[in-house]
Amino acid sequence: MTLAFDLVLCAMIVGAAICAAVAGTIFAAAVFFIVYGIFVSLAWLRLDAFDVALAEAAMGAGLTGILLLRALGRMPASEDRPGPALAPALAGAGLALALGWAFLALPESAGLGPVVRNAAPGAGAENPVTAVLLAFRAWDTLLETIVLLAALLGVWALSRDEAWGLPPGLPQRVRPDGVLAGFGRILPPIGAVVGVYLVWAGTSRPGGAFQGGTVLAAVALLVSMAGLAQAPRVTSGALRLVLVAGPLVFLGMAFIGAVLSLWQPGAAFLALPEAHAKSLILGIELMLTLSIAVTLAALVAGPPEDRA
Amino acid sequence: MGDVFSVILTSAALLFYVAGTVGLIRFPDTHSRLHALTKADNLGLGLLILGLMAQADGWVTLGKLLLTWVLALIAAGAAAQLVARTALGDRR
Amino acid sequence: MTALLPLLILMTSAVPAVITFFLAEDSHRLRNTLNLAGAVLKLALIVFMLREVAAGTVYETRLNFAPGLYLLLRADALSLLFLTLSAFLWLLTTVYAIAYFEKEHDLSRFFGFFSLCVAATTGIALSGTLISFFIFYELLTLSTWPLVVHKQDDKSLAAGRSYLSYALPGSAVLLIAIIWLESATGPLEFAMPHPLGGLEEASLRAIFALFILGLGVKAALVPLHGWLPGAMAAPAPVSALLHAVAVVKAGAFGIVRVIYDVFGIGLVAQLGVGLPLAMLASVTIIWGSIRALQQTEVKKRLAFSTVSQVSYIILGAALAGPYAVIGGLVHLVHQGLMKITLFFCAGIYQERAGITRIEDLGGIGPRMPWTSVAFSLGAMGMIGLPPMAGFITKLYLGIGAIEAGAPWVVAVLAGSTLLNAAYFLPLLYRIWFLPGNEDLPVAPAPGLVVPAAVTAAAALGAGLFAGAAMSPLGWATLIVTREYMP
Amino acid sequence: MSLILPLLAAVPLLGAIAAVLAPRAGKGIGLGVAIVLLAALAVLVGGLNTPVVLPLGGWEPPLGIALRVDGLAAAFLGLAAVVMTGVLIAAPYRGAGREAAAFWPLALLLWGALNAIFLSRDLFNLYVGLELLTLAAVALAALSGSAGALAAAIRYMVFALMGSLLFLLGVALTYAAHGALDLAALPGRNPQPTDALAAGLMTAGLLVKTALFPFHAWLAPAHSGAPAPASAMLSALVPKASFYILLRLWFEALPDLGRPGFLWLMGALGTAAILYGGVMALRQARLKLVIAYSTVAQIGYLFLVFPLAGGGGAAQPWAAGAWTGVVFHALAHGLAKAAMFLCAGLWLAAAGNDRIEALRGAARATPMAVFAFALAAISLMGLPPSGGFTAKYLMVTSAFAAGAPYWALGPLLGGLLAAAYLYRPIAAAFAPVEPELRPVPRGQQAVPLALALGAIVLGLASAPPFDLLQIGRPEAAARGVE
Amino acid sequence: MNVTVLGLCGALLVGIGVFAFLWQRHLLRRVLAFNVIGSGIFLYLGAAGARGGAADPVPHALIITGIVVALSASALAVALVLAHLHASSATRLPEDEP
Repeated sequence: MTLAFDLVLCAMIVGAAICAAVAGTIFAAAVFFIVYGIFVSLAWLRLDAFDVALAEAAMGAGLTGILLLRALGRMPASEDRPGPALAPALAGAGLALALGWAFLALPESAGLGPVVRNAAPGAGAENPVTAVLLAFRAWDTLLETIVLLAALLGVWALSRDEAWGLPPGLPQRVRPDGVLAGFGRILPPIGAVVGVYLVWAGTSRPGGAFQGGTVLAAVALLVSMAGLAQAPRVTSGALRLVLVAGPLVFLGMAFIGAVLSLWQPGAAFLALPEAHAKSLILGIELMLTLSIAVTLAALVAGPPEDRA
Repeated sequence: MGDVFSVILTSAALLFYVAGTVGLIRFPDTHSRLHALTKADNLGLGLLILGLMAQADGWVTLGKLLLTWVLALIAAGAAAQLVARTALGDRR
Repeated sequence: MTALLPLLILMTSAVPAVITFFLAEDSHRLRNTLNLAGAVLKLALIVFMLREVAAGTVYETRLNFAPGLYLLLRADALSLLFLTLSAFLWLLTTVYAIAYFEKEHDLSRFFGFFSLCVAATTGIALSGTLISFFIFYELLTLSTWPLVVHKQDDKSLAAGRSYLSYALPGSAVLLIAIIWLESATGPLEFAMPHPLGGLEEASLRAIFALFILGLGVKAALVPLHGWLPGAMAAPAPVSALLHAVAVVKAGAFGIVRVIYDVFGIGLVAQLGVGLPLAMLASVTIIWGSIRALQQTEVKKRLAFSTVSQVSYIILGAALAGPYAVIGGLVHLVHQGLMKITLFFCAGIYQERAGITRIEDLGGIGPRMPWTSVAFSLGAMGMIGLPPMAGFITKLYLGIGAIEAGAPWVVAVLAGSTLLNAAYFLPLLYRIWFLPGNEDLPVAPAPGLVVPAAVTAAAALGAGLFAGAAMSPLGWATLIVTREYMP
Repeated sequence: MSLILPLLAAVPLLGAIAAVLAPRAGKGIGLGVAIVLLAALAVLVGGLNTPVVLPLGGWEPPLGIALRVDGLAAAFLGLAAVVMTGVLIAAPYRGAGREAAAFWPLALLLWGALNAIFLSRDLFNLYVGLELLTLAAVALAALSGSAGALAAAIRYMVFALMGSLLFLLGVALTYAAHGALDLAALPGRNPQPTDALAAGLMTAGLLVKTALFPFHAWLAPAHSGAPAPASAMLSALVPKASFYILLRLWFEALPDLGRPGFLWLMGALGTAAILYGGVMALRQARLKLVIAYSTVAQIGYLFLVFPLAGGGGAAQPWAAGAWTGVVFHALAHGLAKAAMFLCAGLWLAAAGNDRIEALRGAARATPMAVFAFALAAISLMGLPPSGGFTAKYLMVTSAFAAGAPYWALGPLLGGLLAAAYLYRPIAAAFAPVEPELRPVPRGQQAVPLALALGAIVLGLASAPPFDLLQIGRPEAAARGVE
Repeated sequence: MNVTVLGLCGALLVGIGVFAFLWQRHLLRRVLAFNVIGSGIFLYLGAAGARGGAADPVPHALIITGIVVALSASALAVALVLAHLHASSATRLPEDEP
């Protein structure tokens, strides 16, 4: 019975992907992409990967979808004839066949599942995924937050010199008592609660800094779109401090570990002391969430633009 | 007993979703399509959640299901308003 | 101590070079004293070394780069021959250049590259392995290019371009030859002759041909000599030192090293490559002389005469008889002394009397007696009249040719002597016997005339006192008896 | 020693964060980071005789990620440190305007990404490092904001995205097959049929990021469109990082997977890149495009390591020479190329445009910069006494020793082509016309001169780097090339 | 068995994405295709990790990191496309102009 569901789900995913790829207008492609993202997060549920499902729905379908739609709004409807189709088709088909064969030729599972599962409690987080993210492969996660920061710096550098100094994104003109303003007042409190809950739950149940951060970013975007609050200027110290707070705390903790390792054998770079690993991980996660939320919101809002 | 209740409600929800989709395809202009979507689908969602409540294994899950429905309702209402206003041509 | 001397000699010209680069443009005095001191110190060290090497001590410096790639500086008899010549003439040319330039611009750059070029020549003379030779050979190309284009006018830039377009491919070919040979036999040191059994004859011939092609560019063998006449656009001291002594001799010196220290006479004879090389050298001798005849400018004629004269050395080396080799080696020095005298005088004529073309040489003799005497001595030496040094070379080459069983070489020598006379005597005739316009103002320049006179005297001395042990001929005989005919 | 690796990994990132917080103090922070890292590297190289491994967070691989420094890593870290220090000193950005507020943090992020890649032993960590490197590089390429730079940056982004996806696909396959991502753990696993596909995908991705010949279209416009200090970083360091990963992949993780056909293809593409880059550089009118196409050519040299020392041949005596020769080439090219782009930047600022004709008479206006450019050119041409020559010598010797002299064709022809296309700017600089360049202070000219001298010194004193590179070298054939 | 279906679906998505990435000329569509390939790869990796019954958390962590990296790359790409559009009013690479 579940096989039938999976087959239907896969058919829907592939169908949505094909429509997104070859849709007539770009708007249709973007909409199909969001639908495709939702289906993929359903697929993650089928694979019992709840954290990934959250991330895919929030970032894969949500934020990326908004990015595409926002960019679409600024683009002229240009007729676009794609290039020659033969070579890409061969490349795509070849790669798909090769990967399909490889999937069937893979040996039986050789994953690190069991190893992680019994080492996770010691690392300060029952949820193995959070344990991997914030303890075993903490260096990956740290670099990843730096990647977010790099992308934001790149986006801000793309603004025009005259617009430098203004708040990120396009200034919004909203009817003060309109529906969007009302919507903007109702949703944020709930969103904030859900976001923080996600982060807190992350240590034991599915959730975590990135998923919570994304929800909070959505809240921030909604508030600024509804014109309720003016985003801080790009050059404001406070905004920049919040942006770098997460990576700074994470890197600072890591570095303190390295310095301690000089005389304490247990400590090491990026290592969290055993005793209060759980609270440290939670602390780092909260700071990370704050930075991730603001960075993602600024990323989606785009570079600062003047009235044009 | 709960299962039968769930089956009835989810099939009813399905009916409403189909109605909403037919409305979306058949209706001529944006506004009427909006009607079909927001009303039929949200009702369908409500029935679906009622059906699932029977399966819920505790107050917390029940609460989450209700929260989902409430949020969906608010979002759908606001979105429909905005799309309608944009379709009318004046700024929102 | 024995390990440091070669490096010290190298440093005596490299260190002034580096310092001169950073000297301010107008600090003439400091710059001149620095360069002269370097030259004098170098000459003193070499004279000291001459006695030691004659007595048999060996000087060696080894600098390790990477396993298989190390720099070896080794002072043996042959390297000292070339070293003495270049040190002696560098001192004189520095004096000449100081007087020649006086207050021109970019002198720090000039003297910096000038000393760097002599450092490269020293390195070539002292190198003990093929790779060390190649490194300094390349450094010579790089340090001579800025000198050729020193005047920065279009003519010298074009000359620089053609020089590089010959030299760089040549060095690439040379690198291939070196690495192809060393891939079979491992790093080769000139001192320890390697049995080149690793490669079969066909590839050994190919390697020899590549060596001659690579070194022939600088030795101005016929098809590869195109850059030399053009390089005359450089200022006189540059063309005097570089194209009469350093660059051209580096090529000939390299060929001598390849024949005697890399392949060995036996293998060269066995491969049968000696004869074609001798023929190529002969063709160059004749062709160079003919082309010199056709020239109307003094410096161009001297350039083509260099092309033919250098091939005497290669001819001597290729003939492989003891006399021929002595003739070839000693010509390395004689040709240097004579040709530099001629270039000095040509420079004086051009600088002081504005004469570049052969026609307006008329009557310059009485008005510039010292320069013209030196010029005549040099010219007679070139023709090979006794008692000048040139005569000894031709004598030894003739005997060597007969001894090596190649009588046609004597015909070549006779023919080239006639051609030399044909293109030098008209000059002498114009200088001494034709009336020139007297009113041309001629500014006396002791700084220029003295070096020319000294080199002319040296050329004469090398001829007169050839018999002495410390004369170029004596030293060449020492090289041959000690190293090549045990 | 356990503090050096964290310093190398974390300090550039901390510097970048500080530069975001205090944009006006960008240059000060940059120089501070440079001093700390140069000191750390001096201590590291001084005390390095066996590879140093640091499991991050105390978790041993395959669970955790490990940082490791061996000879190769130390050499590339040194190159990155020297080039970045030069670039940060030479960068003219002041105040908190758009460009200045972006340049300093992005440059330090690029440095942090490079250090992360050179230190990391984990494939997925290499992917994240590569992505950080690409984002910083693309942002720097688009910094000037001109139409050309933006078009070049978007093309660079398109190629880079495809490259990183292919690499990610390879990493995913490797993990799926072996359940391990650590470079040291992979050789121990029994080979799977999917390894060839995984390695092929990873290599394809890295080739796109290294801009090897068929995938080079993005490099020249991006590197010439970027501002001079940025193009110095882009050309000298960024392609080296993906090549470094290729070295790690093919000489440590999957040493015996290299079949002769693949190795031959790499060598052929490398030689084609040398010839194509050289010819294209000959035909450019703008100096920065000449230097950018020279990068396309010089990258071709690096891929000769595969036929000469790759696959089964790794145990041959000449493999050590070829492998070290290629690394020497990467180091010498890095220093020389950074010096060249900085010189080009000086002349562009002084003359207003970077056409080669605008250089006429530069020898008189900016003698030190012309001298630096000439020294860098000597190293690129592979003439003694430069590092380029040592590299060319080692590569050509290995080619002949391996009985495959046709691989020597690339470096030799490449040297001549380099002489041809680098002669034009130098000859123009020596042209007799009065320079219309605005005078450039000597202080600014000192940085490219120092970098170019570094390339020359690499040739003169090549014994210590040679020994450094043998530390922890896979199949370290101690004997040199006999 | 259903894990295999999802794995093959991931492979198919990568194929579709690559086809669209190379075929489309409009830069926004190529960014979209990039995201399709990314999610395809992640689905493939996730399915491969789930083959042995108990879900292996390491791929899940890798995928979350991958999604964040893909998002930041897409954000920069979209901003670049808009800046390119503003500078030279083109939605394609210069060499793709008709």
